[in-house]
Amino acid sequence: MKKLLVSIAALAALGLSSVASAEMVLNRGGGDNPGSLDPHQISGTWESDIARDQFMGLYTEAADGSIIPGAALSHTVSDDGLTYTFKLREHNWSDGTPVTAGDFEFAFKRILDPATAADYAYLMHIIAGGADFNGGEGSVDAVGVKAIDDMTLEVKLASPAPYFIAQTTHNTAYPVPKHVVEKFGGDWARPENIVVNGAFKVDDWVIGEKLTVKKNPMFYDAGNVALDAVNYFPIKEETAELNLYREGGLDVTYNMPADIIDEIKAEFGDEVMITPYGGTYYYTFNATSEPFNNVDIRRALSMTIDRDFITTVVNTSGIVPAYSFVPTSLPGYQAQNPSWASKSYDERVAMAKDLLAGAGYGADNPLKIQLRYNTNEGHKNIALAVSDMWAKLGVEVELFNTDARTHYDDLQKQDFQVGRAGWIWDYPDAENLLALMASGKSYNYGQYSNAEFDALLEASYTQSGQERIETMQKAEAIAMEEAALAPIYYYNSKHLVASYVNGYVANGDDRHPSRWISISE
Amino acid sequence: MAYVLRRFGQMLILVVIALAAVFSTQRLAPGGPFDGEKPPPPDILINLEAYYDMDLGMPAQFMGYLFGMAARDVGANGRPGRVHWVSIPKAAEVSITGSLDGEDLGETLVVRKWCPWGEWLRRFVDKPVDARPLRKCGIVRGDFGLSMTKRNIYVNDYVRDGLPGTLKYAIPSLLFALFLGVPMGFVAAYFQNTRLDFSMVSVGMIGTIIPNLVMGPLLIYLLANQLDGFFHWIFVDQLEWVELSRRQRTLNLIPSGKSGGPIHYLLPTLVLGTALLGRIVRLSRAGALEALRSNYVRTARSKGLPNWLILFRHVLKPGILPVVTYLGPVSAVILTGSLVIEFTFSLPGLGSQFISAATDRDYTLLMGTTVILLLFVIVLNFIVDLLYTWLDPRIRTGGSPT
Amino acid sequence: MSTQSASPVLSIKDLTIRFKTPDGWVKAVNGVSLDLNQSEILGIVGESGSGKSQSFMAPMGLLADNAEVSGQALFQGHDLLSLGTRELNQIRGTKISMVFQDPMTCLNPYLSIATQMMEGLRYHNPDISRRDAKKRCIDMLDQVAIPDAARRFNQYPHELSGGMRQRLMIAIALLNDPQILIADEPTTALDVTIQAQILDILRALQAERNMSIVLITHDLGVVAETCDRVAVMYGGRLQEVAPAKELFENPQHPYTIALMQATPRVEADDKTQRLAAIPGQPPNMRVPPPGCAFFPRCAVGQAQPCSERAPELEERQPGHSCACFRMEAALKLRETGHV
Amino acid sequence: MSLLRPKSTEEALNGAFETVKSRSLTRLAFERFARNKVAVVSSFILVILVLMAIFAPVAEMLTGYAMEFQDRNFYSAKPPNWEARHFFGTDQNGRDILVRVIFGLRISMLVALVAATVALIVGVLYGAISGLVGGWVDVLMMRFLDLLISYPLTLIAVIALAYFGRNIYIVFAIIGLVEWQIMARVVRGQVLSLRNSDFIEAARATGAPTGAIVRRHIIPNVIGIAVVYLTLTIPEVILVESFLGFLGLGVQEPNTSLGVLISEGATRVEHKPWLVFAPGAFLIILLMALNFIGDGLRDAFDPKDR
Repeated sequence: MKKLLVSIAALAALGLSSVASAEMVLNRGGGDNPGSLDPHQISGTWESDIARDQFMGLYTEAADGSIIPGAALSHTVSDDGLTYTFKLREHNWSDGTPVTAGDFEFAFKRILDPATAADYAYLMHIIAGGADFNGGEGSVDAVGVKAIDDMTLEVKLASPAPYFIAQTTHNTAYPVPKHVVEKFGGDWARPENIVVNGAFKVDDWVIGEKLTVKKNPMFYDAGNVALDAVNYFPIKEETAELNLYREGGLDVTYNMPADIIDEIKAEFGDEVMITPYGGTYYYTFNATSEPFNNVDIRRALSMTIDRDFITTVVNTSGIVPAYSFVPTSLPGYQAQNPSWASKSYDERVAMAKDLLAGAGYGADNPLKIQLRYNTNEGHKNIALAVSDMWAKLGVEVELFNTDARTHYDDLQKQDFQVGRAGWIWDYPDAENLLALMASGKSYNYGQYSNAEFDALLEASYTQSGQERIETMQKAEAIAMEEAALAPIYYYNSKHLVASYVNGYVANGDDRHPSRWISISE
Repeated sequence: MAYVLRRFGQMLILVVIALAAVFSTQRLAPGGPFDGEKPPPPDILINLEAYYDMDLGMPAQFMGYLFGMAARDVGANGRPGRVHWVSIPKAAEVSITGSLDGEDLGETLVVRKWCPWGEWLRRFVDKPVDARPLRKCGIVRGDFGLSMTKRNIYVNDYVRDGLPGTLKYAIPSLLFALFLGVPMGFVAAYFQNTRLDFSMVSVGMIGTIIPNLVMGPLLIYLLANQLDGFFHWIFVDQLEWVELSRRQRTLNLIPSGKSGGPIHYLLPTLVLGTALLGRIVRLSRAGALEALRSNYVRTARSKGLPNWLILFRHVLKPGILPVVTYLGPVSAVILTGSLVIEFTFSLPGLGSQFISAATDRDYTLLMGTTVILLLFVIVLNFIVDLLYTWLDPRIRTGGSPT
Repeated sequence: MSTQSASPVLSIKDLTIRFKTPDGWVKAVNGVSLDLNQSEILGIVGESGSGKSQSFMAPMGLLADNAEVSGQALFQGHDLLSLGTRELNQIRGTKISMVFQDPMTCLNPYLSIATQMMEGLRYHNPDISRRDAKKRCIDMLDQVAIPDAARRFNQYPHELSGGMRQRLMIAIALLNDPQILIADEPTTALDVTIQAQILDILRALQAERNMSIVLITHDLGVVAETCDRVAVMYGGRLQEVAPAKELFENPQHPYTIALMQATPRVEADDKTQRLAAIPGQPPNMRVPPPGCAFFPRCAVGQAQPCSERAPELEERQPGHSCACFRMEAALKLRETGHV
Repeated sequence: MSLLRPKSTEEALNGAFETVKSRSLTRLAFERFARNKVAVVSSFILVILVLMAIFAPVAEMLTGYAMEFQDRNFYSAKPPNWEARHFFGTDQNGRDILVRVIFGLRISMLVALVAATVALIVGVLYGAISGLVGGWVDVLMMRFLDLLISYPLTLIAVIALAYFGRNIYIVFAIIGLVEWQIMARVVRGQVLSLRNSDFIEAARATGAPTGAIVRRHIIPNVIGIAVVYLTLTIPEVILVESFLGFLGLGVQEPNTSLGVLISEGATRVEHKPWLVFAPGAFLIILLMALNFIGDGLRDAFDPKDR
């Protein structure tokens, strides 16, 4: 018997996970394969996580997500709120050359340059001349960004934007090493050529397996960066990620299986971190086609979605029911709920039946609609639940599920009746969400259009401070009352964070730069 | 030798036909590579399509994909403008065949940067050369182009990193199925219609019947979690031989990024291997039965040879023949990756690219993966043919296999 | 010519073989007793299905798995029928070896001739060196008159003609100097000219090696030329056993007589005479008749003794025994042409 | 005058032995199949499954839950509980698993049926013609097969579903398209070895047209191997269907198939094992039955098997 036990022990040792190496290494769930390391040519949150570790914008985030000075030490704003002047910090690129205001000017102009074809360039349309240049009409000189000298950068805005400082933390506003981009062109961001000014620099990238970033010794604050290296593992399937976390292979996960939250909480207790995330999951109605151009139909359908049932039973990951489109977690903004939001569900069902009857739909002439969603377990569950709720109204619902590309392509072509969609703010400001309901916008899938709403939104661009917020709140109230779209719940970010990981602080933007993270034994 | 050349010629034609087929039909699929939750606004979309030369006519794009497009001048508004085909004749002097409508070559000539002969072209063209990125170098020069959804990843990168990942679990699975399946098939044939025959076939059948989708998580649950928990309980809690924190595992069967040791490929091999096992057992059983009933085995018996020698020498080759025929095309599909295995065990590999290429409408990746699968199919068919001639001498010496 | 007194090399005693099939038992051989003497060529003659092949497959252990065998087959003091495969393998291929009917399928198409020859030789005497073994094989090929033996040695079976393949089979069988060679219809699949060559080779080798041969065939011509002694089988039983000359000159069993009359004779005076075919069909071995198996087709058979009891094999003259109740009627019929 | 007096046949056959009944190959095969106990039990099980699939609504009455009914108090996958007549528990959306499995069985069997017939008809014919005709036609047909196998299945599925709408028959057509390729290759291999055997030469000698040769000579000989492959193709087909379901390109909600049910339950085998047990058990029973029947048929129809 002894001999058997010894052999099993030997076998066990073979598979022993690696002895804790001297280096402090963090293993993070990476979500998906990053498409590129060039901060101007990425659009996914999993890609911006990696860019955030490699680059540092004028301003950057602290561990808790609050904005702190980054490449810029300070900035001054002109009284008309249009001109920002930034004082840069003395720091170098990872190849030793100093970071200058010229790099920022080159970067801002590069992302707006049509040839770069950056997906997210529209975020920088706030810069004077940016929209025209990016649209191919204006010339590059008209763009309102200029390096006064090596250490000062002046940026002119098209219209006052209190959120501009927050936006400088976004990867669209990251600097790029001018001398490297000019030398390597499109290939400058490949691991062998890339030069960064952030806390980490890519060391090795095996697509589909692992992307490793090592501490950048030239980083100005390298001394306080605890981690020596970070491994990103692109694991799309949540259950596989969960198994790997349980295996000790991951210290932090990118996501969590939503339908077994209770079991996971039971197993991992306080390692589960669920925080509200700046975004809303909603159904959009095709306002250009029958019967959804009729406000009553839209309101009837929106009010009979039992959001409490969805957020407590269908999806138990602690998501918050949404009645307004702008998430309640947005600081300084009072979310506008439609009038029926305060009524009990049964009252709402009765109201809805009258509205439907008023529009000529009832038992004899049932309303037939097609509810579209893209292939995903969560979307399917909610769609089934909603179709059951509407069925109780006498509405016949046909579910139609396609892959993501077809889904969004049809939404943009208004080839749908009711479609599932979601929007996460690019920067914490209501305008970024309300713009989705302005008429004519490409993201306004349902092409809802209301003159008063558009006017109010337009006006808000020229205002600032509390007055601007009031205007936007009035605009949202109109849209919500007219059920431009049916918000269902506000997103939340779900992570499993091992107990020995500190510096991974919950925040509304779900941004966790590795710079602040350390591992205690 | 002529035979090999002919097969090589066939291969080239096949690759071009396959590419043409996929290229022309992939645009039929609704939606494009840039549709998504946050699609780029219209004017950005135009830039993106220009970046990938999707604004050109279909034939031009296909030519560009096959032979590489060297130069595209920069339009007035900074947008990529007209195409100049730069082809390099043998004598290596530059001839620009695009029509320049009388404009002198004064514009900046945009040169392909990383295509090997890009550097070379600079020496001959005295104009200031704007190293504006150009995308393609063409399949003829071994560049499968830039992925449309992952802006900085080339299809070549996917293959360079994905293929080894896939082979690491595909090859052991194939070998597992072969080295277990064939003997099982022989034993089943030798003890035909006995309990042993029945049990061999049903053991094989387990793999084919339980889908990979279920077998994966089932094995993870049983082996990686429960069994591991059991070892953990014994060695760490009871015997205290090994000091491990609760979170560290003893067997560590699940591939964790940290140590990609061979033990991590045990579970995937079991899953994929058993899926193949059933088929191979059945096929080698049929082949072996055929041989055991033959006269030449009776002759061998009359020579007083022991059973193991008869099985090993006389029955081996006819027994393997049907398996080889079957494995030809099938192993091509397996060697290029199985999405389910990669998905369940979060293994790197090509399998997921095959599927995501189609669902993401990543046209260049789609064409790249199709060509790779086709190359595998052709090469493996060729190997099967070679195996055939080795196995069945009658084919080699012109006789017909009776 | 052999004499009766020499000790039998192989003696089969009361051999019964039956096969278990879904439709019931098939009794292929019931109660055959026969001795094979030293350096004698014993011919076994009978229509197909008479059990002639099965009788000698049994001692070699080559019967199908659903066979059930009783009786004895004594060889050098062992009863072959009761030996296990391991012991039987010591005898098969070394002391007794076999040649089969269809040379096209009896050689493994996937293996070279060299492999198929050497394997028998080197398994049974492991200490032989590769070179000696090869030399011995090539010598054997020469002995069976295969031209250019060295080149043929490395070829594959399909590259040889039917006749050459049968010679190869014989060569393989004789490699280990067996005492007994069982030839199961060796010439049936070959045309006449090749047949003669094969038979000459068999006779030459038998004489030179002083071994005994069992020649199973349905061709009386082959038997007449080659065999010392002949046993006629019908319906799984021995009907008549006699020295070859004696059998052809003085056939006593009605079946043998009918066989003789059904065979074209070179020296027959009136060649235009129609040959007499034997009416009826061979017996269905699933339900063997209680009496004499030949009774339904027997010209002289009478219901009384013939259909009740199977006649025993009695020795009429020295070395010539026959199993028939109606001996006199058969002889009278043979002389006068009618009963 | 022959020496022997020919006996009259009646007299000769006076009950001495009964003649062997002549039976056609199919009767013989049927009898041999009937003796194979396992195959008979399997076909019995198959009949039960077919009946369950046809009378699926009965299951709804039995448990009182319609297939798409979402039981509010049994939402997000509750384990089996007998009082509420959820015998196999409920799925993520509170729908009764027993009822969904039976409806899923219906679709999975349809998939198996369609794919089997396509694989048999197209595969065998394609392989037979390619093997028999030989020459450059054979090379052309085989290379076309190489092309087909490398063409991305997912792309075909997306295009077909986009242009022909989302009904089930399109899904069947897509699956059918995939599975006959292996059958064709195998049948070709078999035909190649049959091609120069004597009876084909003889048939050719009598001037029989290729079609007749294929129908009368090739197909009966190839049936054995074809059936073996059929038993291999069917599990493959059901897995392809579940794979399409997994990608959202398969069967549309609210109806479902065994494959889809299993792929949904697969990742939850640790926390909610009942999600995958019921569909898994049914699928395993179905496939085992089909496999054993296939074996039984193969052994029964194999002419060489005495």
